[in-house]
Amino acid sequence: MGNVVIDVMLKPEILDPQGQAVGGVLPRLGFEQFTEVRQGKRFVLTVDGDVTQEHLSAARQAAEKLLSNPVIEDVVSVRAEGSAQ
Amino acid sequence: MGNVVIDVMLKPEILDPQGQAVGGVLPRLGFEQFTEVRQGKRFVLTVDGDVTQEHLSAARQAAEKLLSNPVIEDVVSVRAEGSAQ
Amino acid sequence: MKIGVVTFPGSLDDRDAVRAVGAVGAEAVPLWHGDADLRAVDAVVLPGGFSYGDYLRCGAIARFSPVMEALVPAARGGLPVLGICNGFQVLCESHLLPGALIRNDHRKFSCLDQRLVVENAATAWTSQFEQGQEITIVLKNGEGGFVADDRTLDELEGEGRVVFRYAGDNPNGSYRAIAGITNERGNVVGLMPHPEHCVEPGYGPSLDGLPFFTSVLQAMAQA
Amino acid sequence: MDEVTRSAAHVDTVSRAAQSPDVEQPWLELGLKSDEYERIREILGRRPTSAELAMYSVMWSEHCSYKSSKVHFSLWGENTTDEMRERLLVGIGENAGVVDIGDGWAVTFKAESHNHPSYVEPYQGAATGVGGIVRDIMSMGARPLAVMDPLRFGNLNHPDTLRVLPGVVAGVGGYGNCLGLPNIGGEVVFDDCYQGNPLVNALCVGAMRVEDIHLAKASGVGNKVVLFGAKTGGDGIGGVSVLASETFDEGGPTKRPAVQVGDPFAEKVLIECCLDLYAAHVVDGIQDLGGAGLSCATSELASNGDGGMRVELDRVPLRDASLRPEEILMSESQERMMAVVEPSRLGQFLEITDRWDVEATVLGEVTDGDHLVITWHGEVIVDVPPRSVAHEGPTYHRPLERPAYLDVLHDSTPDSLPRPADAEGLKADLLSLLASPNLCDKSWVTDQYDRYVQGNTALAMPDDAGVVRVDEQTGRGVAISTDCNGRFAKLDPYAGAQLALAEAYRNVATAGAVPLAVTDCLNFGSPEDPGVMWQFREAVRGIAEGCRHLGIPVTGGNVSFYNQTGDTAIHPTPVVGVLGVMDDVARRTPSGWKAPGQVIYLLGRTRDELGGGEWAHALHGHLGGRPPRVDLDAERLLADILVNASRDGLVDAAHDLSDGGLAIALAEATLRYGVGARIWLDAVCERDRIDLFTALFSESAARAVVAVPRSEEVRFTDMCTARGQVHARIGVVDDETDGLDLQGQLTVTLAELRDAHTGTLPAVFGR
Ligand SMILES: Nc1ncnc2c1ncn2[C@@H]1O[C@H](COP(=O)(O)OP(=O)(O)O)[C@@H](O)[C@H]1O
Ligand SMILES: [Mg+2]
Repeated sequence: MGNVVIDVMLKPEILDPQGQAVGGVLPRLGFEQFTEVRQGKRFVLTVDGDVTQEHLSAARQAAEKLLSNPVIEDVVSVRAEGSAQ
Repeated sequence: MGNVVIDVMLKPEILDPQGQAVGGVLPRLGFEQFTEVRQGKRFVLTVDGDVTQEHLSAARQAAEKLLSNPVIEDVVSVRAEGSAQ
Repeated sequence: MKIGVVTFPGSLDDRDAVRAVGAVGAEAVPLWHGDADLRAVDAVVLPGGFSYGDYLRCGAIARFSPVMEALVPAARGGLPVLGICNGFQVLCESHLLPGALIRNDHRKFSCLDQRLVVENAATAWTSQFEQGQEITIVLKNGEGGFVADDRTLDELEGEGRVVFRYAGDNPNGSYRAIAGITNERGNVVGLMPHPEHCVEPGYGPSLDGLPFFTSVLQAMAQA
Repeated sequence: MDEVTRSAAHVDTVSRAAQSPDVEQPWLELGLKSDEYERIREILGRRPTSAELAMYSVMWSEHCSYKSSKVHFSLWGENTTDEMRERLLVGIGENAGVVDIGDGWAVTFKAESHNHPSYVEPYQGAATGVGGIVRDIMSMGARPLAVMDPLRFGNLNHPDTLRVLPGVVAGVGGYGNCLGLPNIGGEVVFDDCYQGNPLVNALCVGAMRVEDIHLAKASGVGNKVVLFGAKTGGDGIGGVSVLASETFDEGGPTKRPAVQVGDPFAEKVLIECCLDLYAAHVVDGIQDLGGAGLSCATSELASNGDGGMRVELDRVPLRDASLRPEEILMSESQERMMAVVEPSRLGQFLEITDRWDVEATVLGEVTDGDHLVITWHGEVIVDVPPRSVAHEGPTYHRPLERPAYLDVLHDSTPDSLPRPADAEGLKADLLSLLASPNLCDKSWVTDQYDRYVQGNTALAMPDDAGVVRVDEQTGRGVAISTDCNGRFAKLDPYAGAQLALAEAYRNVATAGAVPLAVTDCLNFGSPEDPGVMWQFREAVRGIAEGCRHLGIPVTGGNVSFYNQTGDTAIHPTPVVGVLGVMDDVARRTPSGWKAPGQVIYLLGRTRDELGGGEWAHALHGHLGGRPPRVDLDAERLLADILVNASRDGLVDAAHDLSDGGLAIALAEATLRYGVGARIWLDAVCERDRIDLFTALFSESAARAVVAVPRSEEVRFTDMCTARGQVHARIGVVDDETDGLDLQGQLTVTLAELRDAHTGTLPAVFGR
């Protein structure tokens, strides 16, 4: 079994209320070193056997078509990840 | 400016309705090759200057303390990422 | 006059929409997400709810349903379509309307009696309002923040396609306090608040939802 | 794990159990007592298999068997008269009680607790609490109409409250909103006693035609047993991993989440699917899967039926293929139901589940004989008399003892607390009380709940009761309120429980509905503490006898024990829900006044009763003395007056008096629509021989304020006089007055009222 990992983030110009909220709480917990926080989504797609180029290109298509909305989001990466447990 | 990226996923034994919903549509869109989909969160924390070991260990603490709920989630990775745009 | 009301799995306000259609004397026709068949209706309402659970993004999965495959070209051809809340999100995901809806800026679901200004009383769904009229209808959602890039926003403003704007405090961080918009032709309207909850005395905060439905009856009569 | 290892060799079968009587079994770790384990052996005539042990241990747990509380439940029956039974279609003992509300409509409602899971994981704990009670209502054959959520938290300013409350509220909303069920009321109460043990109670109400009531029973030999809904995972198994690790060595699955995660979308689809199944008349018996999962569903269905049942457990669709049979039996995976279906209707049943994309699996069938037999890949792993699992668990007569601290508490009356000496002081107390955590505006919470979905909501927060339409043609519908002041119950659990009942009853009548039936959710500390057990007994007796006095039956409820942190129990918190009926809910009475010129009347008598009240608690951190006197005759009369006045159009607004007394009721009625009032209380003070402070802050029961149109004033007062209802004209609605003007005493502007009322929760939880 292998995994394809897809990362999706809101475009930088789009307001990110969740990231902002996290960013607001961190200093109160003593973490002052982070200047900004953005929150995105991570999808792990499992395939039988090893991840092939075909899997990766199918995943890329799925990411563009379904997993992200191009009006507000960017697909920041699509990659194979070591075999699952 | 540098970024620390934190990935959080639901523990494997926890029901993931979001991933399930995505997994249910993919075949209808012609993607039959994915046997399971799990959805998680990705946080990007920005720091001034390069990412140091201190940043990473602070991020790790923040991940455990605030960004994940250890009852149902795992922090699957905390890593530095090339400098931001 | 026949107005179709679509039910997706997870639609919640479909019954209310049916009731609202009946309240103005039109015939409500249930449309099923799994059938690519509009059953010869004269207009369509996409109701509120959480289609397919809305787990990925609101409306993202509904967009690919068979009924939407039939609806998108019909809407492009001029069929009056009203997207309420989740229906608005589906219209945006389907690119019948520009922009997108994201998590409320305060990150909570909120249910309010909301004041709105009608900024365009010339669409298929708003002709029975006065331009500039203030109305109060129910707003209830977790992801009602309207966003789009500046060029799109300027275009919407410039072409008079902002149909409703929030009055008073911006309840969810929508850019330029936009509550609802229309397409170039004015037949497709999407908004976050819920007119279908405001059509019966004794239920809901007002009767300000009725003109939406009387407007489309008139548009259909003229068509 | 592959098929082979999962099947035969590693499974504890009935025949193996018969041959190996001396195998050590982890009954203690599973929470059984040695005599309970012995009883199981006696019932079976051998040692139980691991699967049987799993079933008995969950079904005989406090949560499922009511073993500490059951002996007190005879009080319900003893206090239910034939007259009270008349409208009761289904009573205590089924998934939920059902009452006849007229015109062929039946209504079912019930409350349940999800306290402990909500402390561990607030969002999911609360969400699955809502999901569970909704399935209970569905399993009666009803369409769920609305939910409510009585909540209790620790100190508002404790950091843990900041973790628990937002999660719980988001969970209640996240699940209920997504199901499309309006939330029409509840409670938000703060008290230090709930710090390590918040209470998350959830109530659901549903309706059906009288002839469509369904019951949880498996009868008809050859009928199919169908499991449908979500796949089964390792959710909420907790204790069974003990069993697994005792029985099996290596190679087993490792982690089993004690937390259940809800999928409200799956439940929404399940609701619609069930309603289609009911409409098609293809369901013979039905049961929801809640606590104890399949163990409960199979044993209860079989036990309530007239035959036995055979189930092939290996057919259960799994989310996690490594689950062992005993884990499958105990899993509390959400969004599942079990139905009994005649073979000739199975095809139609499966067509409907298909249309909704709901997975349905035939697990087995109803058999003759009286055993529940469960197999795993052909081998028998359970063979038990189902009644012994579901209904014949142990019962305890636990020792009761009135706690000694009560005398100390009773002696410490609020009389010694400093009462404000002048108008300035009264005003300051009024505003602080209005801003106090328990009396402040709760919209930070309630705005997160959809109160409009389905379009049938006629009244919801912040009014006294939630009111929903049942029949769209006639407008017939129901009103519900839930209440409990735990401090009253601490001072006197009998009176406290009756005051909770009285308040909920009064709230329903205030909205204009005729009270009809009662549900409860009894939250207490450890039953092993004789003091707690005494509180419990007193509270049950209070509710049961109170109901008899009011003539409305208890139709069901829930018991939650072990609500304590260390040795310290929460205040006894018997939450009572009352349901009432209205011919046309569009005529309901809201809690605020709007029309200038209407006359304000205070109904009921005021005594100096501040013990356990909000003034002593919020302003002085004091708990002591006696709670207000209970007068159920007065409550009955008041309810009658309120209902008749509403029906005849004699009142346009009505608000009951409870926490914080008259001062808070007047402030809330003013704030509701932002319309002011002039008030004079001299006559009331003189009549009741009290001072202004007492008139404003006492919490005497059986009182309400109403706004009467001038044209109806004579009819209204004539009715009160004729019926002997104590009433006093205390003011007039006046939109020229900014806020409240207590003539000759003090004025409070609308802005002052609003600032005090609305600031508290946002200051802690943000916008
Ligand atoms: N957790 C909650 N969920 C829904 N409604 C709530 C909740 N808490 C309070 N409310 C609503 O807010 C209003 C005020 O609550 P409360 O002061 O406790 O009412 P009362 O004193 O009449 O019982 C009521 O309408 C009540 O139903
Ligand atoms: Mg009340």
